[in-house]
Amino acid sequence: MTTLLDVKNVSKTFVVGKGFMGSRKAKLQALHDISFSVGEGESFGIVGESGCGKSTAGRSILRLVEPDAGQVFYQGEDLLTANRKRMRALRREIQIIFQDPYASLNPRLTIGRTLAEPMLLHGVATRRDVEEKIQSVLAEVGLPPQAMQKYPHEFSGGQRQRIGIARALALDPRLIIADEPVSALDVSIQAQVLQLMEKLQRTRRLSFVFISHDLGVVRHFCRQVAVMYLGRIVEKGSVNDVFEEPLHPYTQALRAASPVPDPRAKITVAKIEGDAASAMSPPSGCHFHPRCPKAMDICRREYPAWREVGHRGVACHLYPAKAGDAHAA
Amino acid sequence: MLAYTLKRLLVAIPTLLGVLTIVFFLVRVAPGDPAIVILGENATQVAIDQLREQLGLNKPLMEQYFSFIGAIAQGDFGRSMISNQPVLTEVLRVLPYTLELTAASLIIGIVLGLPLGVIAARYRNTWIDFSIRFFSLLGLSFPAFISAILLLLAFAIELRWFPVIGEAAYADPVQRLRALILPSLNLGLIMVAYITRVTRSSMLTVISEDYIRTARAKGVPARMVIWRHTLRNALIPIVTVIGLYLGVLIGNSVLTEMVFNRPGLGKLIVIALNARDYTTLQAMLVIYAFFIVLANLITDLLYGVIDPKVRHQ
Amino acid sequence: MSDTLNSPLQPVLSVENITTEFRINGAWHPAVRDLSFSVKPNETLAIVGESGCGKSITALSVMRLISKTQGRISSGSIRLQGRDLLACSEREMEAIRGDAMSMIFQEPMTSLNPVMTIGDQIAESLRYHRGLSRRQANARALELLELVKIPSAPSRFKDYPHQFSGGMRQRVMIAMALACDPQLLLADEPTTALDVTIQVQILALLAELKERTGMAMVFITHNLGVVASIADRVAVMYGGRIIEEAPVEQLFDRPTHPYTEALLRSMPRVDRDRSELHPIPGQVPPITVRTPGCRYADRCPLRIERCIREVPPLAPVGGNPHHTARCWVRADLPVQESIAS
Amino acid sequence: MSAIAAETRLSRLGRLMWRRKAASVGAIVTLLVIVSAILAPWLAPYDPNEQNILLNLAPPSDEYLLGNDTYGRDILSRILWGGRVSLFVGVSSIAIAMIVGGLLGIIAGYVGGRTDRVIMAVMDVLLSFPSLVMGLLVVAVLGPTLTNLIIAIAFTAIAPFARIARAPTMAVKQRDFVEAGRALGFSDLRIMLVHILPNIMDEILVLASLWLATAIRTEASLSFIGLGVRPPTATWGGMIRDGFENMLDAPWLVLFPSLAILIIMVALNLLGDGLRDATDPKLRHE
Repeated sequence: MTTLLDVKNVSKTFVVGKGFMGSRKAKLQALHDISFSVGEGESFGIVGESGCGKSTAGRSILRLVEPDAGQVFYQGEDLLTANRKRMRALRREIQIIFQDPYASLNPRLTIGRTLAEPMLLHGVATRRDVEEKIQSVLAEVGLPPQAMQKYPHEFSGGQRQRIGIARALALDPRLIIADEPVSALDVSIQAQVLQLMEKLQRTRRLSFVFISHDLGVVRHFCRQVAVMYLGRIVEKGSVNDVFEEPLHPYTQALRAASPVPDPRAKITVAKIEGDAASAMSPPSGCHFHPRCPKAMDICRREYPAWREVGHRGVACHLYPAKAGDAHAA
Repeated sequence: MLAYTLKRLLVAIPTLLGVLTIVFFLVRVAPGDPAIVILGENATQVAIDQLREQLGLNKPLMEQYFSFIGAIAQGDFGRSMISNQPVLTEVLRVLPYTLELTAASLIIGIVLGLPLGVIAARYRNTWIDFSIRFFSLLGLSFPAFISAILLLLAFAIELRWFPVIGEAAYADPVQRLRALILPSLNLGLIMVAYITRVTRSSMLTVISEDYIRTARAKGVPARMVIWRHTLRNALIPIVTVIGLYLGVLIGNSVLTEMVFNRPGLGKLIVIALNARDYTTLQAMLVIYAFFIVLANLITDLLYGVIDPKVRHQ
Repeated sequence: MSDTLNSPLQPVLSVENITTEFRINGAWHPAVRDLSFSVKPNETLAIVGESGCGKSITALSVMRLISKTQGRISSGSIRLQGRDLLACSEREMEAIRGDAMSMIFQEPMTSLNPVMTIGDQIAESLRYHRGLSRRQANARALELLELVKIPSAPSRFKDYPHQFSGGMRQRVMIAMALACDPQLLLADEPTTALDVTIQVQILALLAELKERTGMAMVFITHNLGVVASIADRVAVMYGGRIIEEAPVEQLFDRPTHPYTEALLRSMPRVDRDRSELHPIPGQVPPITVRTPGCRYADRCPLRIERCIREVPPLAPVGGNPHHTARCWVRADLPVQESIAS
Repeated sequence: MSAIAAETRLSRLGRLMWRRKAASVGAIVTLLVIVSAILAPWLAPYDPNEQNILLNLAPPSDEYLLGNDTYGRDILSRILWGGRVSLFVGVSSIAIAMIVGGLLGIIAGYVGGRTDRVIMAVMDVLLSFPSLVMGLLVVAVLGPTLTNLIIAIAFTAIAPFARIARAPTMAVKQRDFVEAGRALGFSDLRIMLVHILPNIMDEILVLASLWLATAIRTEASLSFIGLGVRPPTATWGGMIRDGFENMLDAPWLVLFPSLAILIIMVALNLLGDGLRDATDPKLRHE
């Protein structure tokens, strides 16, 4: 499998607060040294809880958020150093779908206009054949041709999510960043949209970076997964390995806390106490140590280096580190 | 809270500087030579040159600008082009009249407007609400000089309840208080309309908040839900509108003072306008702006009092 | 748990045949139809369903918090320990809410009053319902904060909601709800807005508090995983009706109504390897659409003629009176029921 | 239950009346005033500036419906002509303020950062002047011509429009469809004009209808103070100013133009309220 996207050591710090006349600007480290790669036709999952930086990671790839450091190689070309013109051309290749089906469509434009605009702007379609192209992409996501004349408010949440997918497909991309694409939907609709995305992955040979807080959805849709906590990747590997036998205590807790529809697997005992710390003032050493049941002395002092365990990687002092293997990704 | 106050104070400084700059250049673009305005068309060239020298009009513009700012910073607002009196003296003499008028109308506005708005919201879409909204709409529609004229016609001229008095009579405190009633009612009732409207809409916004449902779910009596939970949260936009309204209030006070022939800043500014007394105009605009900046500052501080989130910033 | 099913205890809450309607464009449309259920002390009934199924409306109906200008409970009865709530005046309801029964909500970020300290907000209901002095109320409020395990509670007593995280705010909500030792707690999606690691903590806390106080709990959620963790008994709602009700193990072992079954099959599971998902085709009909028969009929693969014409009754499944479903195809035919009764 | 139903039916009726009727009455009256101002040359029974010493302060009569002023001019004709000035000044100044202020607000809200801070600081300065007094000074300095009046009033209304445009721009900018536009390679200008502007137009139009009332009021107030369009051109404020001296002998000199101002004010406020309610998503779903 050839690598399509290779994210290397990307970091991003946000400055929050206005910082007017001497007042202190607070810094929020949203991403710290994030590395992962996505193969052609592959779905790569990023899981984590709110504020862990998973959305920022997705947006960094598209440069909707400009990273401070690192590289994002798309087919060997660094997106972060691409000039404006080149970036515009590359936007055809990488698209994004969003969580909130109500906020992701312009309420003042008909679906036809929403889909036509990028096609015409990028020359994917001409005025003459644009309608035909729209019809075909609508059919592909399972919407009737009459949808063209309608406005977003005339559709249900699930249908809007299909429209959002159609818009992402308008430019015929090869990689899609899906930021919690089914989180706002009811379970039964969730499955419809997931099935649609699976079909598209097969027929169009699309690659996905699939961001979600729902381990079940990620397990279903992705083959590889990275677990994030407070701006860092703490564990990475194949979905089966990571969810069947999590290595990092945080992944273990996350897995244990994820509810399953089986009354015999009740989860009314909390594995970890306390809240996640704020990304503005992450704890010293390993960011997870205040909540970690297995915390050791070294965890308070030193952020654990990345280490390979079998086919997986994990950032945890519990596992032996190989020397000189600090940031292998 | 102290840091917050200091920060607000610091923000006010550039605003005031901006105000001074605009006023300075606005007056400088006036056509005609101020010296000629003061001395009249028939003045000799020598006299004009002398006055120009005296007023500093020969200096380069930027130098005039900085000396203007410097003077204001020291509290020197210049002298009237007409009476040659310091403008500040003249302003301070009539300021109490305007202040008492504004304060009285502010009190009327808040004391009547707030409860009316709350009642309209509580009985929303009933006839109580519709009547309150109707009167508030009327209040919003009246230009201050028209309502002043109507009040004057009805109560001072037809009914003779509140005779219009000359400036000399203001020495008598009873007379002065009586003379305050009509003008402050005029300004106050218009203000009631504004406050009622914003209170109503702000209350309605807050009533649909989740925490109001929480309060009801724990059995807080309906009255207390309105006055204890809703009103306090609804205050921020109300305070904002009252703060912003000061600008309108000042304009309306000018008109009211004119109609009721009342001493005050408004009358002063109209006299200065008719006499083309630019120094006075310039000084008064700065003073007005100063009051508005002050009001904004108070508004910001009130935000801090009302909203703990602002306080903890 | 299952021993509570057969216990002789009287139900704390019994809801019978209530219909709650809303006015949309001038016409009344039912959001909850002919709904009945009951909860006993120390029992947790989970009401589960997708958005728009009427589960939150059910809780708000019990609390009588449906806005008078927009909705009404047009029939049925709601009894809290035998007292008919629909006959109570608004003033009587104020005395009951927060005392004999209370409710917690989904959004911890917006459900607390931003300008009151959390201490005041907890003490408030003690002062209204128990007539405690400020000092007494504050002392009890502090105990409650400790009960819900807020770290260093005394120093946080005078803090405002924005100084708390979502999970901590939900704990404060629970403390408020439990202030007057209610017999019934209605929890409307209390963990939906929280991260899963926090969700477990809140679920554990609620389970523990229920055991300790013996209160009855109605837990509303859309998440079948959460249901499995917390419920003793489950009612599945669809289109304003309960379509299946059973003890939790039986529901997951033997989902009988085609909707319940489909719902379980459409959920991606973290404990199973990539498996085939079975989405439910179509959509929930909007409440403005009237159907004479089963609301699920047009999405149902087992649909027969009768489903479209007639609403099925809640009938026992396999002769088990504790497991009921509204289905002409899968539940015991009501003919038998009518013969039996 | 039936008591509740009756109460809600009544209040619903009231609400419908208020919503639909009041707003449409406002719209119709506004339209009538505009049409009568446009058609003033044909509608006015007399030349508004024709003096007739014999009719000095004549009360309303069959021939001169609203009476005559100090110079014996027909008040009805002058009110009709005066409406032209008020409306022209109001509409032009609000159009200018809407475009300038609206664009500044959108730019400030969309670009953010330093641009935002600079624009809003300047707006704060503008808001620090009481608008009527600012108008007074501008007209006094530049001279009381129609153009200067428009400039003066527009000047006082720019900052509110900038503010009202900025807040929803920032809200809309957060929404995913703007982000999607960026991901699709749309230019900033395109995003601002095609994707943001139509979504904030409601707010701007509501403000415009309410500020049109304010602008007309300011124009009348300036004319009343003596800084309106120079006589003998008829303006409503100017007519009231002229009539003020003779208020005791001939109150119709003041009353009729006052009534004209009030009518357009109430109509515009009704219209603005109706628009606001109609566009408020929170109220729409009741």
